[in-house]
Amino acid sequence: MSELLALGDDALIAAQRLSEWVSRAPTLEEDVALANIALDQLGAARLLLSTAGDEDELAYLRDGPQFRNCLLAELPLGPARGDLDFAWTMAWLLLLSSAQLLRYTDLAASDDELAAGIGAKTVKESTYHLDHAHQWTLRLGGGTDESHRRVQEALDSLWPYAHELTEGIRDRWLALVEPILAEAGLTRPADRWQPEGGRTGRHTEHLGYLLAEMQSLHRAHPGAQW
Amino acid sequence: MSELLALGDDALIAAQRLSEWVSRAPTLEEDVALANIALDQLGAARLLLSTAGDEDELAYLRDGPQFRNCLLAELPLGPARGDLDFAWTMAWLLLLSSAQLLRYTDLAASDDELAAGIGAKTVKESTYHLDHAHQWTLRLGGGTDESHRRVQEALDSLWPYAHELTEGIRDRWLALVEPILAEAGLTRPADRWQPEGGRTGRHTEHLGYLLAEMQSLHRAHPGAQW
Amino acid sequence: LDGEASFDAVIAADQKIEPRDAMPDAYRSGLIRQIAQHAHSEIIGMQPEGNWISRAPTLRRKAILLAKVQDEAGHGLYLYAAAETLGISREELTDALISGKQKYSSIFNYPTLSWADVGAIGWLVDGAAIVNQVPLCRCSYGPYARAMIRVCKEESFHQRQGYQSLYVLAQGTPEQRAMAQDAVDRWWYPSLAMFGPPDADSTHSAQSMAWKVKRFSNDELRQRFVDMCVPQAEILGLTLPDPGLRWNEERGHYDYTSPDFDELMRVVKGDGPCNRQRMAHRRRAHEEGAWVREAAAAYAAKQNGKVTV
Amino acid sequence: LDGEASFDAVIAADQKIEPRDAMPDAYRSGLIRQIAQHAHSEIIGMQPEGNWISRAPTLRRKAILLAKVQDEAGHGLYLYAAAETLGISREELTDALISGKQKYSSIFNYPTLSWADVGAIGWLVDGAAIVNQVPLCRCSYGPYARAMIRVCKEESFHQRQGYQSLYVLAQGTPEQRAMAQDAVDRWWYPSLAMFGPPDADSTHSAQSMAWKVKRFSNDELRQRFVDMCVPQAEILGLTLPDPGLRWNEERGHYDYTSPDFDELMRVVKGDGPCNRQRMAHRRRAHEEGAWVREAAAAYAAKQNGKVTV
Repeated sequence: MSELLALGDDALIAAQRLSEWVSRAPTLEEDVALANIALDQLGAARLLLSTAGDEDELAYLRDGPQFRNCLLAELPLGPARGDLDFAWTMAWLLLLSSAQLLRYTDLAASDDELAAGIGAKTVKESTYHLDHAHQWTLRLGGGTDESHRRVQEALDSLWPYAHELTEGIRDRWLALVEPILAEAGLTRPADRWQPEGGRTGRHTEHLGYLLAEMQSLHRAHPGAQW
Repeated sequence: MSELLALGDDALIAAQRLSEWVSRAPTLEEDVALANIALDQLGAARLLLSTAGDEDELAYLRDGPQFRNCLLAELPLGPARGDLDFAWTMAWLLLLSSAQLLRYTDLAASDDELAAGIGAKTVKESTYHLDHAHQWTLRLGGGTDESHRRVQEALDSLWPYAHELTEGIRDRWLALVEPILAEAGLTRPADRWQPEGGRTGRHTEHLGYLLAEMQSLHRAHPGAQW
Repeated sequence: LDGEASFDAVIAADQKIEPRDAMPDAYRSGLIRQIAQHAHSEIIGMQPEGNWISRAPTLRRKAILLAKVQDEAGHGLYLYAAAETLGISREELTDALISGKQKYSSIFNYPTLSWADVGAIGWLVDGAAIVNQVPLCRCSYGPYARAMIRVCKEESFHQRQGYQSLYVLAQGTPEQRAMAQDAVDRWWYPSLAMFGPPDADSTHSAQSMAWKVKRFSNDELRQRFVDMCVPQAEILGLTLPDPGLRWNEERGHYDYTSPDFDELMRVVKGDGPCNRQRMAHRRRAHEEGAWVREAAAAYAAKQNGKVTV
Repeated sequence: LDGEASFDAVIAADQKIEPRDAMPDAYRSGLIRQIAQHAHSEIIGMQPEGNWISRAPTLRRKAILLAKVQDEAGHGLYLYAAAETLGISREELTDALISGKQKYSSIFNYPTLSWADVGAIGWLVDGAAIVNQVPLCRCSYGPYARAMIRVCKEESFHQRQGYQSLYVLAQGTPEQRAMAQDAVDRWWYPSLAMFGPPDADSTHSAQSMAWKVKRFSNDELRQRFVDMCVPQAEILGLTLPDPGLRWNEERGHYDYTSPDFDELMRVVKGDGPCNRQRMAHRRRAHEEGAWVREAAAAYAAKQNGKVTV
């Protein structure tokens, strides 16, 4: 079940990053949408982590090297980057949710009944997440010069991290994402640098700070009930 | 000895904030200087906290409401504000170090031998900190239009927090700071809003995040030696 | 029937005024002010509670809190929509918040200093909001009344969750119990102040009552809230920080010490602990989001074939 | 004596070349490159260790780490000063770092993922730096040799502190021990790579040796480092992650598996885990500090009576 743990960690860390946006989105509708996607990610994380153990022990009592999420999930989004760059977040969500959709689709087709059930639920949600990112990619890619520049820059910076994210599903993933980029008038970045390590616990320096904050209260009260 | 604990908490939290600047200063000389001031604050904190108990238990195992530092000390500086506004940090250091100099001067004159010894050491250091802030206040106040605007804005925003910081030493403190502002061509802000609460454990929302990060490793390994 | 007579008849019959109905200008502008303030409060209210999402102590509590804060954004949306039916645009409403021209509830100018504050806000702040808002479900203006029915239903749910969360802390470790008590100590008086100034000093109230926008006085609602909280605090095993709190057999109500209305006025006027922080946060999100809103508008215009070069 | 002969004589006599002495252009430019790269490494090196200052597990360790990172900034300053004696300005040096024209040590393109990395960097990275740098204290260029004496003294101190910190972890709880071993696993090969490519592939080296800038080959220094580390690892009770490591009686040295020099070249060329992050961090600090440097310059000019309007 180590793949479920990896997917669970992706969803957990993504939920944490997305929820940093709460009360900071460019529109009120988007505050609702981002919170909703964060909630879905959190819900998926809980289902997936529970297949591997106690969800809270896994979320709150592991150290960084024990987490198996891909590096993309842990990269700082707008708030933790010190800016509120919505284009960065939408490019991130496009790469992440498209890969999640494929992974969850495979899960839904699994022989394992538990995994298949989780897959069926999460496929629906990530279809919505991808659609949301898709719509915004079109708006930003085709909106103003500034929005086009920002979303292209974000895509260029984030693209290398999709290497690790799409291991084993690369072709299907490209078939999903490349048409969206073309539709949005964006240049598909070249494949060069391929950072990885998340799946073996070798993360970026960002994860430690995310976990320090996320785990702080839980760890300050060992054994307490909440 | 609760005054020593409050001064120790001021110094500890100030050290934590200042050390966030490391590797981010506008010049290499200033990287050295800010690290040096952070080290002095940390050294003072260790001496002062040790009068009240075990320095590490006090630093790492108290929750926010048990800290007694003034609100000014915990306000985010450049890095945690999402910018690297050096003017903000120098205005902050001017207000803080001038008050610390007066408190430490009083400590040095204390009948308590231990307190007097700590005062004697820290007076020297905070004289240097104040001089550093003073020199930069002159440079920023008298440098360019942008630097003048930035340092004045920072001063206007931070001034209310000096109310709590200078309780009981207000007149002496004004006598120290007002001439520096005048020399730098800066307007001394009016006394209106007077936020307080740090001395009774009612902090800003910023302290919790600072402590979550600072205490994370220590709390993740209860009882470990380092 | 002319406009004024028809309006008066609808009010007298306890029926609803709808957007296209004639209504006095003061009725319209008063409602806009009230609904906008209510919407702004939901928006700003996301901040103090949002402050604990990243640190929620279990994943279940994190999900509950995230959902609650999302609901607040949703309430902001319904309420802006209700205000828009009175002929004001979202943009005007947003600008009025950002510029400080319109207010939001002062309760959100206090900081959330521990996890227990999330529970205390749910219990006390949402509790006070419900006491204030339940009568608004019968308010004479249809869209507001209907929005309030939905808001109140969700708020009741939040209030029960907050109470339950605080109950767990109150039954927990000594540290959790202390955290819960400290939160109640800090949130009690600001919650009482949510009902506004004492009736003697309250502006707007008489006319609002006549128009059936408001149905009870500030002090009536405050008393109702106190009477509700005292037995709940007993079940929690927490102490409300008012030594003057006692049952008055004669009145059939609890006597209590009034909040410090001078403090309330200082906070309303901008000098609470977090007014500057809350406004700076909202302004920054608004400003940093400007290019996104522009891009979306430009894209929509192009899609509609209204390309401008 | 003409310039060239005098330079050769000083080198032959094992004496020092000083800034005003004649020297071949290639000697000057080679030294600038080397000293600059060394200075840049100190500057960038503040980042990976600085990453743990805020989370240091005791106040004593926090003070030690903060002082160490401060020393790195100080080393950057001496080394820039040494480079400046060769006729290049601080601004040119800074621009060469920011633009990527000059390199810094690739070791700093790896992340610090746990507190144990601070100890491992002290032991292995500072250890390797010392092995590289001790011979530079006898380098033919006087200002560089003198800067290196001071740098090496401080580096030795840091190396001992790092080793001691790692020792405490290795003797600590199972989690601390695992943390220490994981750090050594990650830092061992990048540290071996610090000595540069194998002698067969090393550019610059022969001429550097002749000019007595460099005194030992990359492989000689790497071997010296391995021989030094093996017994230290035994005392720590930690395993160096090289199954090929064994004492070779005949050579009187430890045999070891060479680092993956293809990986080293990828990191040198920009594709290590943190190259982009380190450069973005440095660029941002430089850019956000521009107005401060301008203000200081404008103020100094006014003070010197050179006001320009």
